[in-house]
Amino acid sequence: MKTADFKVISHRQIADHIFQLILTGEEAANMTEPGQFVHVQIPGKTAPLLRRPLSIADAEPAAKQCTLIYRAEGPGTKQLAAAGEGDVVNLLGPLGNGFTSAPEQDGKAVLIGGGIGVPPLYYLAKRFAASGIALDIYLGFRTKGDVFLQKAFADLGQTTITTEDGSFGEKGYVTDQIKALRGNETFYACGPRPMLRAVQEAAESKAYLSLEERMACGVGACLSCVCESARSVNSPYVKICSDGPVFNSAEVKI
Amino acid sequence: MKTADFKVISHRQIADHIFQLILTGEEAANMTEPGQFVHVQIPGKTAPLLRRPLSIADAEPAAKQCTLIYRAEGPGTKQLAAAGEGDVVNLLGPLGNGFTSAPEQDGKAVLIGGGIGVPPLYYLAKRFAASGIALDIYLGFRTKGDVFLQKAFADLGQTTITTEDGSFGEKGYVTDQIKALRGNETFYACGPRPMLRAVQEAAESKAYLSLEERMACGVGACLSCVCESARSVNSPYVKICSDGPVFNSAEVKI
Amino acid sequence: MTDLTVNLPGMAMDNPVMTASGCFGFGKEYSQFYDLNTLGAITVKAVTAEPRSGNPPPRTAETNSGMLNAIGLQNPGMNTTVAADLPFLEDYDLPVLVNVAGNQQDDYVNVVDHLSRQAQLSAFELNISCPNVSCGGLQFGSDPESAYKLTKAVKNTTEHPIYVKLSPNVTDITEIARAVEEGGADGISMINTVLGMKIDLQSSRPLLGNERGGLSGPAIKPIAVRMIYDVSQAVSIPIIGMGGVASADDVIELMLAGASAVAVGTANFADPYACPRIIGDLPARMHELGWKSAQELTGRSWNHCKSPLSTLR
Amino acid sequence: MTDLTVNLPGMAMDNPVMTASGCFGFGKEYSQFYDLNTLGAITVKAVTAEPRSGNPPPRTAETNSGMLNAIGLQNPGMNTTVAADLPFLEDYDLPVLVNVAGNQQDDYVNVVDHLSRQAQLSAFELNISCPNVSCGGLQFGSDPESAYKLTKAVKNTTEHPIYVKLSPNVTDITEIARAVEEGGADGISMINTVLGMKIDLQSSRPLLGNERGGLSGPAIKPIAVRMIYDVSQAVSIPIIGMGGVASADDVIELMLAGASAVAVGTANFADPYACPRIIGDLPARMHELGWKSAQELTGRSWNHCKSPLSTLR
Ligand SMILES: Cc1cc2nc3c(=O)[nH]c(=O)nc-3n(C[C@H](O)[C@H](O)[C@H](O)COP(=O)(O)OP(=O)(O)OC[C@H]3O[C@@H](n4cnc5c(N)ncnc54)[C@H](O)[C@@H]3O)c2cc1C
Ligand SMILES: Cc1cc2nc3c(=O)[nH]c(=O)nc-3n(C[C@H](O)[C@H](O)[C@H](O)COP(=O)(O)OP(=O)(O)OC[C@H]3O[C@@H](n4cnc5c(N)ncnc54)[C@H](O)[C@@H]3O)c2cc1C
Ligand SMILES: Cc1cc2nc3c(=O)[nH]c(=O)nc-3n(C[C@H](O)[C@H](O)[C@H](O)COP(=O)(O)O)c2cc1C
Ligand SMILES: Cc1cc2nc3c(=O)[nH]c(=O)nc-3n(C[C@H](O)[C@H](O)[C@H](O)COP(=O)(O)O)c2cc1C
Ligand code: FES
Ligand code: FES
Repeated sequence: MKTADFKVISHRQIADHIFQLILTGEEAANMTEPGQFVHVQIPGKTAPLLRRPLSIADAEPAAKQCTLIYRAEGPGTKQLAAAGEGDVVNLLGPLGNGFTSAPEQDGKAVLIGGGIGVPPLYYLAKRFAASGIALDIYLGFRTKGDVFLQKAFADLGQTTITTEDGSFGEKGYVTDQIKALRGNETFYACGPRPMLRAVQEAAESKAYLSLEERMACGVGACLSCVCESARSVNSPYVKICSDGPVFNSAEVKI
Repeated sequence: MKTADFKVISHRQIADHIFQLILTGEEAANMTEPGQFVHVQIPGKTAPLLRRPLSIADAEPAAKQCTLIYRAEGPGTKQLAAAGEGDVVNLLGPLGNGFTSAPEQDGKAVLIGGGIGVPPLYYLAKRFAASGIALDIYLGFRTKGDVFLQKAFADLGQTTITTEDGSFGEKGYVTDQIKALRGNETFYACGPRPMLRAVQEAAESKAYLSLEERMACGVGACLSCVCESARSVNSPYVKICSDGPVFNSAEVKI
Repeated sequence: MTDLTVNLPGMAMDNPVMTASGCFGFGKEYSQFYDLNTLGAITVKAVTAEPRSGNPPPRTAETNSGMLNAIGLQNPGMNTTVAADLPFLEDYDLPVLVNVAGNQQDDYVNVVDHLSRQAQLSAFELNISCPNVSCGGLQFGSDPESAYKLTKAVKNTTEHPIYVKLSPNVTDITEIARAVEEGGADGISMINTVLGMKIDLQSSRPLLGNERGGLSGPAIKPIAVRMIYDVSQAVSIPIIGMGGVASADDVIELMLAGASAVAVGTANFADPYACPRIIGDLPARMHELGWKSAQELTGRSWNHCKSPLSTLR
Repeated sequence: MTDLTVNLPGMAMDNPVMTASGCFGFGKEYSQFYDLNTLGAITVKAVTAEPRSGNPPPRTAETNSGMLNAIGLQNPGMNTTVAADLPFLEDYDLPVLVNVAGNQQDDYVNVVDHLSRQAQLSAFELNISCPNVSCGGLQFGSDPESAYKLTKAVKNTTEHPIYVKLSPNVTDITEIARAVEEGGADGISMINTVLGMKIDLQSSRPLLGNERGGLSGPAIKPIAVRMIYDVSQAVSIPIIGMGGVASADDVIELMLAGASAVAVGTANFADPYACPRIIGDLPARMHELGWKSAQELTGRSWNHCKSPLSTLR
């Protein structure tokens, strides 16, 4: 784990406010675990004080490349969006624990992503697909203009898109779609809290959830990024940055 | 007086830490008075809070161009040094009162500049030379690497360069050179306080001094940039940004 | 249509944005940039009974997202102010808040008494919080008893509404706020600058002529928000909020915290058009956040009404 | 050769740069980045007698050149700390300052008594200034009498040197400093965070789970410099300075103000290598400014010795 400079290979907008940033750097060789994240120093003459946590959306460790997909919303991510080809971006990472468990033998992997929670699932889907694991993918967005990566996911497994206003794919929430499922599935989810809560209920313990919280250090030292623990042994909280961001659904109260 | 965007035409280093920035913008049409300054918004994704005051080193109002020459020293000017051709720089100005008085009939203009006080004298020298006013120019620097504009000045009048270590031109201080002068000269000086004090003593009232002080507003509203007044009518202080930066030597206690 | 009007004692404002004392002179300089009637109101530089020469330069220093100033209340005294500075504002149709400073109670009473006859004046702001003068001012800002007495004495002197400007450099600002409310204050201005210092590494001496200075600008906004949040719940008189405001979002944040109007200081220096820009941006930003009027913003962070957006969604 | 060593009670430091409590855990996380022996010293996260769960998230928010935190002293309590966290530091050869917090005097005495037997420990830092807990801590930091008593009681409990960590959220910090000196403190740490708040415009509610938080980072450096300048002239015990330090220049500035050593907090988050980078930059920067040893920096902004550069030039 260290900080390292990466170079922008490509940076383009792929949906409303959503940018795809492809970077190259030696440290990408260690980005082997889907679900991990990097802590991004916003480039620019005067960077904001804190780094921004972004999931590794895709990586080619051998080619020393990685992809981040983010929503340019606040001052930091908006400033990041101005980085051009050849610019340098400093990353701290890869950080945290990703999706380390595969579905049980013959089990199906159900990937559930909401909005800006979709990116880390892509790297996971690619891995599962490469290992021959059957995939059902459910991706929820607000409206048509927000949808991204749908083709890339469709290449890897059965993909269902929902939009809240029905302007693309199924109308409604992604969680409506999974209610019917009960069986040999293992759930892998990333997205807004209400979505994760619905998955937690639907899936009981066979679910892995990727959580978000505001971070400072990103490495477990400052206790900023806690989530209530469901097991509460030593501490009532787990640290999302270093114990997570991916947790077994039974471990956390969300 | 307003704020206006200018475009960088050229930006290059002309001596140790010294940069020459040539800008174009409509507002340059109003830069007709040598000795005025502009309040520069440092360009960059996150600008420092305050603008930086820089003298107008040269201007071509008809061509809508102006030149700033500055020393990249602190964080603001260092960030300014990164501006490239085509970049936009926002200027507030032209501000203040410049060198508005010509020498008496048949009198000589003695221009005395020290270090980073040299730039505004260039625009003045050009004006005087164009009006056929005889010029004696004394420019003092620390060492050879600091010297700039010597050729440009030499084209306009008799130019003497001094360096403290004697590595270029005469050894010593610029003020040593002017001690001998007494006669029909009017002094125009810009540079460090000790230099201005020496000019003030040497020249009595026939001197115009350009002063510097830390500024916030640049327009006379905040009372940051005061200098003790020698006349003290209403207030014990004059405001360098709006009463100056050029003062008759008899007006200020420095 | 977003309704920007706010009503404070003595000041019916077209919009909630005004200038902060000491950062805008008497308006003359900035009138070169835009029509001052655009402003919700104007607060002028501190006036004292006698002329004050202020502190030796340097008087300002830049810090991270902030600046230090140690002007030290330089002003030509109330007589000259009345004769030379205030008349300029006659041509404008906007509320004028006159900032008053002094060493002792009588000084404040004197100035207020003297200026009360001025037609241009809408209300007084008692500066009991200037960190840049060795004597006077600040002790009123840190001792509830003297703050109470001063407010009361001034209230007895004038019919004009009185705003008291509080210092953030205290252990419990709500205590002082309650004291001035009890003393009869019609409103509170907060916050004045935070005491700070910068050392010049070349000389290894404090950079400012006065050594210590007052910190202002975006760096102090979180301090202002916290104090406005606390004070607005402790008193029932309106608050003019200030401290680091540079955008429409900042105005909304200070009003949600509890301010009824907001003053802009340091931001004028970087952008002389800061106030009209902020006023121009407000309606669209409020609309985006679901607010219909400026008045409904005040104190909504603590009064437990739902925000319009959380109701909509 | 620039001499970086400094000597503080209980802490012989190879260089004046240490970590600030709560920003560096117990060092384990940052030991993945560099050898902790590079540090002048390490201050660990606050320890309380009983486990503390801390505040609900969100616990941090970014502000202009600063951040707010409301961690709320989350820690597993002294027993677990002794068993699980402190032993990690056995492998290192550097002074360890243990930050102690509590609700009442007995809590502090308890923890200090319990931890005094730990070999890794060099000194205690009494946190009487945490703004993020509803009860305890802060009242000791704002009342000279209780600060004095607490310091005295703890001094009677242990042989280890005691540093008392002061809050900036007071009217007169020199008063508290004098009280803890009188109570027997061996040193002072300052400043803890400045009370602040941020409001989330979307929800119109305070952004932090605990509403208010502590402001740290470059935004507060001028406040720290001013307070260190004042306190170092009011007491004769050494000061560990902190507040916004992110560069060698900042270290020099806080030492010139009056600090004998300097702690780095928030800067670790942006750059996990902040401390070794600063330590690495110090000698060259000190040389450039004409300083030969770190110890001669302390208080030179006010002790009227000429700075080396002004003598040289
Ligand atoms: C482990 C993890 C992985 C993430 N992966 C992605 C991703 O792949 N793509 C993506 O678009 N977003 C992702 N996020 C959310 C992303 O970090 C925030 O949207 C981003 O930090 C907001 O920064 P800003 O500059 O736009 O906003 P600002 O308002 O400028 O942010 C201010 C501060 O708040 C923090 N913050 C604001 N919103 C969030 C948030 N939702 N979560 C965490 N911190 C926040 C910022 O990090 C910063 O410290 C992830 C968050 C975490 C914790
Ligand atoms: C009327 C006037 C004209 C000037 N003309 C020139 C010029 O033509 N070329 C040139 O190189 N310099 C000139 N200066 C000085 C120049 O403004 C400063 O060198 C510059 O502001 C330093 O900024 P910084 O970012 O390098 O330093 P920083 O240390 O980042 O500056 C911090 C703050 O201090 C102020 N400051 C620091 N040094 C000075 C100084 N010497 N004078 C005024 N303010 C200062 C800055 O404006 C800023 O507000 C002029 C100053 C004035 C007042
Ligand atoms: C240069 C300067 C001068 C000031 N002069 C005064 C003053 O005369 N009276 C006063 O009450 N406040 C004065 N203040 C404080 C401001 O009115 C305001 O309270 C403070 O700067 C915080 O707002 P800001 O961050 O928007 O600047 C001054 C501030 C600055 C920066
Ligand atoms: C996330 C965080 C946690 C902190 N926890 C503690 C703590 O447990 N005990 C303490 O005395 N100070 C704590 N502090 C305060 C710091 O030690 C330091 O005094 C303050 O942050 C100023 O320094 P900085 O600007 O370098 O961060 C904490 C600060 C931060 C940012
Ligand atoms: S962000 Fe610091 S502990 Fe997680
Ligand atoms: S800089 Fe504001 S009065 Fe001159």
